[in-house]
Amino acid sequence: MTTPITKILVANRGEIAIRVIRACRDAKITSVAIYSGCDDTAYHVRLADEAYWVGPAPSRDSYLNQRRIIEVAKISGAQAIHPGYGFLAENAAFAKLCEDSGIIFIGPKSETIALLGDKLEARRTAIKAGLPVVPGTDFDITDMSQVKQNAQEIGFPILVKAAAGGGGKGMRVVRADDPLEESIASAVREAGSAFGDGRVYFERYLERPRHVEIQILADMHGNAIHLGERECSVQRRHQKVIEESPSPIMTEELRSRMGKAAVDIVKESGYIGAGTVEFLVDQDRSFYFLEVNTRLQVEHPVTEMVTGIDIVREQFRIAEGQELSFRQEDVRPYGHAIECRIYAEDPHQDFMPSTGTITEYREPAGPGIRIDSGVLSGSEIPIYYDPIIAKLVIWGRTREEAMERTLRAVMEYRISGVHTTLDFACAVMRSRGFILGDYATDFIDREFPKRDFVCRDATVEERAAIAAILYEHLSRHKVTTTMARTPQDDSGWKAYHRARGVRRLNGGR
Amino acid sequence: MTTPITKILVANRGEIAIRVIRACRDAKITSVAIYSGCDDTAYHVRLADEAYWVGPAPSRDSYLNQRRIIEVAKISGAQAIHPGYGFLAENAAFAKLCEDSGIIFIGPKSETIALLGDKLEARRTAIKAGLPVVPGTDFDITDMSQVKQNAQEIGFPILVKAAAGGGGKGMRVVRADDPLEESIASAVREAGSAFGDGRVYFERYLERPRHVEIQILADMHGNAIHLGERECSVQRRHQKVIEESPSPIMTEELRSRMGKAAVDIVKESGYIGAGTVEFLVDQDRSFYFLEVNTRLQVEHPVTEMVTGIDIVREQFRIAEGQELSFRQEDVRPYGHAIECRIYAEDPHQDFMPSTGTITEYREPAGPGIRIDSGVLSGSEIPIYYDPIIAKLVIWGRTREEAMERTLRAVMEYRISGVHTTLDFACAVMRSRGFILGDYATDFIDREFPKRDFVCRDATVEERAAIAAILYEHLSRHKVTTTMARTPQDDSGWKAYHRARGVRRLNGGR
Amino acid sequence: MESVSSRPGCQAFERGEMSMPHTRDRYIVTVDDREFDVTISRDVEGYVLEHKGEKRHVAVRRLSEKKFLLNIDAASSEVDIARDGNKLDVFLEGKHMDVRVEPYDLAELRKRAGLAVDGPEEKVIRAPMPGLVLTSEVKPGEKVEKGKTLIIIEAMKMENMIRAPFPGTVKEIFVDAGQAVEKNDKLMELE
Amino acid sequence: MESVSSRPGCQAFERGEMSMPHTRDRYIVTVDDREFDVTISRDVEGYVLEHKGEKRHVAVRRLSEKKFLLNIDAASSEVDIARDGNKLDVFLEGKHMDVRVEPYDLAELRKRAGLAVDGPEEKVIRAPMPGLVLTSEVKPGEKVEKGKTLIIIEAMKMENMIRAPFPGTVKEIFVDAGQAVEKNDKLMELE
Repeated sequence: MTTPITKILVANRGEIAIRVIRACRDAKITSVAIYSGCDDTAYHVRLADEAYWVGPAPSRDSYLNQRRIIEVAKISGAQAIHPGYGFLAENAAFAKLCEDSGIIFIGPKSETIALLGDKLEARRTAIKAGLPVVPGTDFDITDMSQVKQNAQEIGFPILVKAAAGGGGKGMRVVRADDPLEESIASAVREAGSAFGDGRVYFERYLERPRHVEIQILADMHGNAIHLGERECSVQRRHQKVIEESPSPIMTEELRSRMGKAAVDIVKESGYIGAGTVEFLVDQDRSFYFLEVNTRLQVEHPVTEMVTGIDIVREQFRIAEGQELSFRQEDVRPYGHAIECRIYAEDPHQDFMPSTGTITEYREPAGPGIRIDSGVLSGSEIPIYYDPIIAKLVIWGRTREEAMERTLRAVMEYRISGVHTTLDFACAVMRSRGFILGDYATDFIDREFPKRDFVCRDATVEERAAIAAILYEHLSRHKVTTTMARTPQDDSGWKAYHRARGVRRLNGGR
Repeated sequence: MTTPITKILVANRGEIAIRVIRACRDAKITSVAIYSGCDDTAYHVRLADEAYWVGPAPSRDSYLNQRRIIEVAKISGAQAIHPGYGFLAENAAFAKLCEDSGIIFIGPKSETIALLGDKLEARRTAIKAGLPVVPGTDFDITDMSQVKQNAQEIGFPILVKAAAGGGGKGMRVVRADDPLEESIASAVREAGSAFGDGRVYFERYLERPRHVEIQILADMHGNAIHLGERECSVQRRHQKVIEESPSPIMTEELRSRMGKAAVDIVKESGYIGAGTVEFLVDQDRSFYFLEVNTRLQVEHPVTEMVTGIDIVREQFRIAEGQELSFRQEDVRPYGHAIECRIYAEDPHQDFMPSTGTITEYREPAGPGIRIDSGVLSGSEIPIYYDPIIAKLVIWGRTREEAMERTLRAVMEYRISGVHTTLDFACAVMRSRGFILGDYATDFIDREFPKRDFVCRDATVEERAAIAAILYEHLSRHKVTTTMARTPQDDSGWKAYHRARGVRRLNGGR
Repeated sequence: MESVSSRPGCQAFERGEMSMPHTRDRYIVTVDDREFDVTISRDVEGYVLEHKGEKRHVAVRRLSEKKFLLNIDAASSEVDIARDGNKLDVFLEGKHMDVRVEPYDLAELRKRAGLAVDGPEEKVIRAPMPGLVLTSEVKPGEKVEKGKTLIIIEAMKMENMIRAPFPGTVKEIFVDAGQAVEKNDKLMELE
Repeated sequence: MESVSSRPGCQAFERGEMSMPHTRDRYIVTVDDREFDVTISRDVEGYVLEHKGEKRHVAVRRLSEKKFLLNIDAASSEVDIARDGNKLDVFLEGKHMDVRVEPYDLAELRKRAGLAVDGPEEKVIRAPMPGLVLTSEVKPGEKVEKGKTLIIIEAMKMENMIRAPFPGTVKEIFVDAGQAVEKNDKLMELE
């Protein structure tokens, strides 16, 4: 039995809200945006068919305001809510509230989210489904006096993880001589602030694993399909920044084993919807179950680019009770895709968030480029939310072509007003480890031990000097630029180029 | 023997110059832009590595200024010139000048351009290669007193075509009761103005043919490959506006026959480079050779989207003397692509060009969208050149998905300051003929006899009325919008939405 | 009113708002050829516009000099508005519309006086774009049908036929072949 | 000078140009940590900038208030320049650079007086972003190594460690846990 959906409330902001709104347009579904006090002119509000205010800027009062969001869904007549990622996307209580309110939550059932959202329960489920797991605790840390002993039992280095976690928040690597209690306290605080749940636990920290994940889709009719892998090892602050597909280490054989493992846990958990099964892969290409993300991932476009499948539209189909629009054998990845997340952060200052107004915003374009962005010229990057600006997703026939195009796109992108991770993306594309495909989750530490993400042309400083001198010189001589059209008025632009024609230059770059 | 190219002069402007500059970036080739007096801050100038002024605004003084362009190539140290389309792209004399100056012309040899550029010679070559042709004259029209008789011999309706023509310029359909001499005179003038060559000739005008073309690539090593077809039947003023691939009428068998025919004429003419063999296809799926375009076509991205092959980079490879990077059997088109050319024209005023400043320019984005554009916010559309703003190229897994995404993109696009053909593209996507794939070159006349390209939401006028009233009302009451921050200052935006939460609305759209 | 944060990153949200007095007014609005008779007032929720008994609740926010974001019964619309003589150019969903707003009383007076909203009909043919006059296809005194080509202007390398918008007689021709014209330059007068 | 068309579509090309007198000046420019000693003059071709005997021919065009298009020996560069106190923020190829321009004579005087371009070294630690102070990890009087975490600020749901840029002793702490701070607010003074 299928329930046609004609109106969807998108319970998110920024690029992912826009991504879902676009899928709604394609599917001829009316989209309803919500916005906080500081987002009333945000791009997702402008693009949506309808828009409702849900509360003041802080997310707990707006994008996490469950009752208000349900209320807006009812007022607007939306039959379904798409949570995007983050915010309420993996909140079992909210999924339950939707179910109880007769609203379709576009995601797995609330009990599946609860089961897999608890990272410890997820481990148990994985073991039951026959998946290999990393050694770790199967309890959360409550007794701070015990932590040293617990850690030693597992063996340093350990990884402190938020039980409710995701996105690297509340996560800390602790080595034998690090201050363990301080790290845990900080992780607990961060987890509490991010998820409203400060529980953390330990896992053995694998030193140089690769982070490889399998995208899955499962409908209500028992079809569970995987769309191949994404390689997500390039991380900062334990958060992915650059992803690609296929993984440089992938073989047909490994893909089919990992794909099968992902489908196995999907079936074991009664999973319905889009999701991602994350694995760590060590240098022997052994893989270990890490967790299931019961949501659309930030990096889903990487898979869309190589498979041609619109994952969000498949989510809609699943939510309507339809069958998936294809079978496992129809999934034939072609070419190579790379995603660079562009954050408002300063890579030269330890990826410190950079707030403010984007004074100019101009996207690159041309063959192989897809940009999922959440901003426009004039948009502000508020302090309340994730500082993601956009996702640059590049496709090429080969990995090499995808890297070439990524570099071109990064150079062409213009974002002024805030610092961004564009420079970082550029440096990664030029790094030996990335070019060779030989990297793991310690990529940044190995490749950029000094965090010197220098990427630009050697003449950039000279050109900056020339620009600045002209600027100051002209101001100093009190030349206004608005008094144009006097006979002597000439920037040299034309005269220069007429004369240039007659003799050979040294310069250029 | 291969000649590595490290620097290319791009002898064009607008979107195609940018397309080629991007390919240069990908290939790590330095790009040299040229610009006329009115393009000194144009986007192609900003994106290129280097830029040289070549003359005043009128194209004959700048973008057609052959000696100056060769001079700039030498000054800048460019080994090769890419002509884009239009301007000097199919000018055999310019290709010859390049050859004689020791500069690689990225295109076929000058004699091939001369042979196939003369539409009458091209006909003879096609016949020699065994291709079917449309009945027509094999002489150009010089004696105006004879034209009536010539036309009657071929049989009305006839099509007057420029021998040096392309892009619909200098082309006229003449029916039995139309003023023949007036049409010819007008065609001669237009051809003279566009090509500097006023020769025209007649062909039998097929009433409802489809215009289907085959993209080919041929290297210096005897490899000639076709990349499948593009359907280009949606035309206004005999100029393509919307193209797609595959053609809705294509079968595997027909594609392979047309592909073979295209490769045959390529081989017959000793063609080297990228090119397009154009055919008319009638309702029985019989096809007739029309002409060979010895250049990169405006609509080449359609083929790039379905094959994944970067045609411009293959042009570079061919020019360097390398072999093509793939074989015929590697070309496996996947999915469906649609291109909508966005012109600064008013579709409601018979596609009258609309000049001026683009006050706001904001591109759509998201899955399946590629935009090759030549403008930015603030760009001017000069009267001197083709009024093309951008090409919206959409990919979908199926034709239906491609159409859905095209509609979404058209709705999301914002271009203010000039009229555009966005409305037209939208109307086409919603028209019965296009949706069914049942259309021919008379598409516009059949589908929109009244040129009523109405496409927007029924409430658009009501919303315009509301916006205007608020605007006038507020001005009338002398409310300035800059004096904000008084306690009473409130747009109603927040209060409105707080209150909206408590009761059900009727409205929305 | 809800208290709003003044922290950076959210300041936009206090800028550019429009206040208005609590009045009630009636207007006649003409959008292209369609006429609306609308009453506007303010209530606690924002603005209320009433047309033929149907109410619309509207919130408005100025995004820039000419750009507004409207929320009409929750539906979002981004609108550009520019004054163009005695009318407004409203750009919405890719469509440029000519909109005239008249206070109801004035519109009534005008109608009673039998005047059209545009004043007397324009008999002057103007250049729809800048370009070069190629030829004039008619002569002064010549009678023309609606749709007859009057003048050919070349722009963007295309020949653009300027046709008679109504039947009439050529009174005067203001341009010669070969002459460059700007947009809105007078080309010809019919009568 | 070449005569240029004033027809619409090409007007941009006469606007926003910058004129300058035919003088010759010498400047010391500091880009991040690199110093350039540059002479600027004008010749018939445009501007000539000379650095260590190498000449660059430059044309400049203003695109908007803060945006310039440079052509340096034919190479195109789009540059944003904004004044930020006594320095310029130059944004070029995605990179923000702090640039200081001093007339040569002034720079010489300053150097002879033994002054750094920045004046006395800043010992005050400022907030690099707006956010919420979570904890202060040090106490007044405490000695700190370079790199020691001084204060943790939460912004965008992330904890951001503010570390000591140099070794020193904590002189004064200006903020308390739980306090909201703006960018550039004083957090702490070292000595």
